[in-house]
Amino acid sequence: MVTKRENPTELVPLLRTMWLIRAFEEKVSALYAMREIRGLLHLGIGQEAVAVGTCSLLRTDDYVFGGHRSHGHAIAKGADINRLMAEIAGRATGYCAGKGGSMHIVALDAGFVTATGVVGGTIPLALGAAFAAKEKSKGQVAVVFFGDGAGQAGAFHESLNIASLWRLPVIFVCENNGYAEFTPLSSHTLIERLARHAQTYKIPSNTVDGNDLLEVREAMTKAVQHARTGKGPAFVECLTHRLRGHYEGDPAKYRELSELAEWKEKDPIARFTRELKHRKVVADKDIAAIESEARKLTEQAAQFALASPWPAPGEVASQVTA
Amino acid sequence: MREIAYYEAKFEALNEIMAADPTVHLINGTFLSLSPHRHVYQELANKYRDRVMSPPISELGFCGLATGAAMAGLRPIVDISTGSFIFEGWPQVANEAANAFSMSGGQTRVPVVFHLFHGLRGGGAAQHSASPQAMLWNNPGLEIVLPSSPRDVKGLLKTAVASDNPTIFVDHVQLLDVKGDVPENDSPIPFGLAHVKRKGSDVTVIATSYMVQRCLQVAERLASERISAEVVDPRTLVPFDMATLMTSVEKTGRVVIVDETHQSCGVAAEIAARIVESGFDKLKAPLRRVSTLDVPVSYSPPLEDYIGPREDRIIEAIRAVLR
Amino acid sequence: MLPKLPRETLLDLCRRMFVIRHFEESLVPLHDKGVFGGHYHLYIGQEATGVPALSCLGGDDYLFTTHRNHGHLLARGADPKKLCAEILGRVDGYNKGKGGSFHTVVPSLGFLHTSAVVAGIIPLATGTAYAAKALKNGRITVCLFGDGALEEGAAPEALNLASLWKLPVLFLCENNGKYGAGRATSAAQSSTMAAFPLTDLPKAYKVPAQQIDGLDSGTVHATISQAVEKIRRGEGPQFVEAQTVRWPGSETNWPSVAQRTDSSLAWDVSGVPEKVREWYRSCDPLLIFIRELVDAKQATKEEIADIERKVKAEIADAVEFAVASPYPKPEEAAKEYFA
Amino acid sequence: MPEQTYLEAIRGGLHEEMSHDPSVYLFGEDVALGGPFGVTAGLAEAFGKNRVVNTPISEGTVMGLAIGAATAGLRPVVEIMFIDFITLAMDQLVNHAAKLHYMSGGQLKIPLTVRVQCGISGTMGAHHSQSLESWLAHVPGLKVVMASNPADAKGLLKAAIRDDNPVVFIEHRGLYWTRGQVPEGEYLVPIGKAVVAREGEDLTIVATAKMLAATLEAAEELSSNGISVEVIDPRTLSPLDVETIVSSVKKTSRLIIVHEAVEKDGIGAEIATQVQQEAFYYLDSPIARVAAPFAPVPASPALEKCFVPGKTEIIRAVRRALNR
Repeated sequence: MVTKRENPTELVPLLRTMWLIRAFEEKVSALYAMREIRGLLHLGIGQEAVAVGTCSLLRTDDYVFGGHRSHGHAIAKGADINRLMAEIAGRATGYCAGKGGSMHIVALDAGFVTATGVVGGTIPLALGAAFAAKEKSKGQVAVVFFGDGAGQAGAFHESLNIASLWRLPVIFVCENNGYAEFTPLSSHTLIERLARHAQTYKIPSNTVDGNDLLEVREAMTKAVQHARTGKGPAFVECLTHRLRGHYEGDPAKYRELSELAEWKEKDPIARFTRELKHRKVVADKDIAAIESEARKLTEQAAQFALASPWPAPGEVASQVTA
Repeated sequence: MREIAYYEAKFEALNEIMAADPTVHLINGTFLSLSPHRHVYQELANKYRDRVMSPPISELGFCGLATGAAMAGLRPIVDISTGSFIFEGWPQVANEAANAFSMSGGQTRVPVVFHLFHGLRGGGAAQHSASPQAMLWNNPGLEIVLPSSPRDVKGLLKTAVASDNPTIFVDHVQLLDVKGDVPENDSPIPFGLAHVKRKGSDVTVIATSYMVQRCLQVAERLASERISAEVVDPRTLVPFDMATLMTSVEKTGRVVIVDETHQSCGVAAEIAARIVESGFDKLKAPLRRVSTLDVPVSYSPPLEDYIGPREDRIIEAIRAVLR
Repeated sequence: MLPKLPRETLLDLCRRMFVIRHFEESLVPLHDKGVFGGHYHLYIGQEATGVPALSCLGGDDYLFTTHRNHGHLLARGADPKKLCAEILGRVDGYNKGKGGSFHTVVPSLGFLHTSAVVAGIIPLATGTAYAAKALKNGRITVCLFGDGALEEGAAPEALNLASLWKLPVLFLCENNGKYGAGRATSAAQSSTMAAFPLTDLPKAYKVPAQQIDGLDSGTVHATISQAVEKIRRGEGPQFVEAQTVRWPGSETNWPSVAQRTDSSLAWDVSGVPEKVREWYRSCDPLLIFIRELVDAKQATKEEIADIERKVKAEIADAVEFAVASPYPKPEEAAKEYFA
Repeated sequence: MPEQTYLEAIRGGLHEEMSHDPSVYLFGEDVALGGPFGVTAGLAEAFGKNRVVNTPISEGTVMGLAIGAATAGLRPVVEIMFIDFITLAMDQLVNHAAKLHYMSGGQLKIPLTVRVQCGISGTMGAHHSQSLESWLAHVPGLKVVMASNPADAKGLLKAAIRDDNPVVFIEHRGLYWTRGQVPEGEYLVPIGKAVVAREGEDLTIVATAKMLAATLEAAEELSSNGISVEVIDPRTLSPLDVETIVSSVKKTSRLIIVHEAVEKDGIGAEIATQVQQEAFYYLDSPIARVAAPFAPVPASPALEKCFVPGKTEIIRAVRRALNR
């Protein structure tokens, strides 16, 4: 789609961030395969356009909340990838000193408040940050990313209701990747579009192609403006797909290969690259440079992480209470 | 005797239960977490398509659904899977299922089984490693079962499904590959019967769930130092078999309790308090407990290893009570 | 309008409405005198919903209700003696004093569990419906709750499951907030619910839903009997929101009776205290029903007064029975927590 | 020092903290209307409905909202009403509030106070009468306090609000209308400190919340029979001030723990276990617990009355421990 009114020079950094997320997660995956990283990992490869399309419109002091699949959200919000990688690897230099791990990223310096291992768990939290933002009157907004699986959780509904009643500056970003863990959405609800719930609670909503960065940006621009100008919450549903299993090591037998191939065709990075090339904003050599730069940075992040010390056992009982 | 793995014994039980009783329905999950043995469950799901349900991520909704179904004549087994998620369904488990029989003056029976995996599983961090059984023990109306061997999981699961009460079936991922003797056609194991897993004379080690396996290894090691540890597994917290425990305590006079719930108000605290209350005169030394430290479960591998009831902490506690 | 039912049935509905009204009005002085303590919630003002609605059910069907349950139990034919004894915590109560006003359970009438946690029963009701479907026993479940219950996450979770699995359950939401204290009338349901009308919630899940006047017994009966029929045919869940106007006696912290009901009020409310007069004149479902019976020549005023007299005597007996019933033995407190 | 009810002392504490710190906000069902017992009456008028916020009946989400607001710089106080309803907020409280500080490696702070009222008063049955403090004391990352008198109610509440951690402030509904001296103005009771409520020589009793009064009555009666009982109110259940209890037991050699929650895995189990470990060789008799039976709370007043331990049960336990 060539009709988007975006300034070409602003577009290149977006491609860079998408590549940084992709390279980062592929590195995480490789380290996991080598048993350098343990635990339960959920990768968002294939969903980068949602993270980048949203976070590129936010200020550092806006609050972002994620879920269990949130490496990309944190990077897009500006988290330091060295500390992020170290955290996922459980090292002392990680953002959370090894206490949080992949599912519990916190990067306060970047305004990434917290992620959660409980599906839908951060949706109410984002409401609270939005409430505080409203009271502080500095035009901050809160954004919460969650998957389609969270749409069937009670907390999601309670949150939509309260956000609407209190006109909180919160943007609900539903990454509808079609699968709640191992189950297609259609087995979990008769509703095809989760934005339907926003209508019930009188929240303006939009469903977009989540693999089209510019379409995501366009919808988010409106949503962020709506929230920032005190008009209350907004809801954006992004239709996307994770190209990996639910977790690293998931054989994903529930998914047809043809479905996967179809989505690979819609890879958000490839699509955006084609778009930029079409607009003659970048040439092949620029693209190659962006990718290799991303790989270099993530390689360094991996080295930093693996060279970092483990947390000392004595740290285990620290920071239980402030 | 026949030796099989824990997960195989569990599936034998589920298979036999499903075949024997058409009112048993399985709701949610896989009963095997993300382990490589998940395919076993698929066979069951294929065999009983109408009785194996896969609900949305609505713990509150499906814990309640199963409770209601139990009130109306089914015997559902709900897989909450990761124990931490029981907190989402908590109102239905703790407020509704647990109280219904008593509040109705004994009229409404709730034969539902809530199955969950507890404990340190390797990288589960703070939101996938809960051991909620201690909190549930403070909640009258729930039976609580903690198997530790292939034979126990099979026998106890059958009793849990047959029970007319809501039962919390607390499992541990680390047990799935443990092998043990399971006789063909073995009978269900009644609740409220502790089991002496290893005979000994110097010290009584009371252990639950996966910690039974760890304590058996520790006991083996200590045997070479001529320390004879008796390992006793209560198997069910509700009902609780105090008599078997006290027989062992009377013999040894020294007690270590090893359990994976957090220390404060944990399972070990209650067992300790009871022994101190009713068997104080038999104790030759202060009783010791080895529990998970009172911190949220850490992600980083060395931190996670550190907070659990490690082998060295168990050994140290045993030496302390023997001094 | 009256339900299209034979005269005997209409008179029976009338009797049941009287039972609820006089039973509950008798509870208030008992509580005021300290004969029983604790919170309790009355159904007065909603009789024209519960009585005709529950008359559409079969004897085997399941019902779930909440803290506001007396009316449902009595509409279904519960014994006022045993219900009153339960509310008073006596050994002859339905639950032997263990449940009380909040948790009265009568399995023989289909009430398996009554919860005082708002919305606690909604998932449970989907559960009995699930069981009935699995066992193919033809039973349906009716889940009775107030408008506030829809604010809890359990409600949408359960609506989704019921819809997804086509469970035989009727969600009957009794919205007693219409024109009530602190409730807006048009812009929104209330300061605590953004969804408006409330039926948007079930509709989102593709659960057929309708809003009806809960003061109109004929509409209630027609709507519920159709809904029940569809559910029995296997069409899955149905949702009905019945709107009533809140009884003024419930607007204080503890219920209070400014006016004891008498069937004569159907034609003359001049003796009713002014501040509550309007409610008795135009919103009292029992009085509306009586007027309709007489206007339709289904009963004379005298026949109605006769029914009321018998009911009053029955309730007086019930209260006497309950007050005379002993408390349970203390040691029972630690028993029966397991089957 | 003015005399106030427990309820007024809580309201006073809230009022002072809201005046003292503009980031203190109150959330809960009907809090702007005063709540079911009038604890928050007048606060909305004093501080506006922006800071005294009525919420829908959505305990889980309201708890999460407050946690989120705490991460973003507010100091919220959430009222969950009956502690029984905390079941509806368990996920947010246990999986989030208690863990965010730790999981984030100390980056996040959750200065949150959760107000709940517990206990048996007025035949409300099994959904409105429980004492669930040991659930919460079992969760690392939560602090749990319970006040037994008006002065402590005020002092502990103010300390809870100023604490940078999630603190569950458990009120006993049965104490709401009891009276006592309450210091005016800046009065803080430190979290984590027990208090010796009565000194004695022969035996130590640890009692919480409403059980303290019953225990003091029992102690008074026993003293006329020549039995001298030391009574300790832990005030904070997590972190528990076990030192104060242990040093008392080292003096008296005997310990009884009294609480209204069911005995199994209650706070009494934890105290007993810690004390036997620290003071085993000082103990002259088994540690005993006096607590509610292992059953849901019955509704009937007759059953309810015998469900709660009282003076008689306490005296019986003391006599058994002393063999006299």
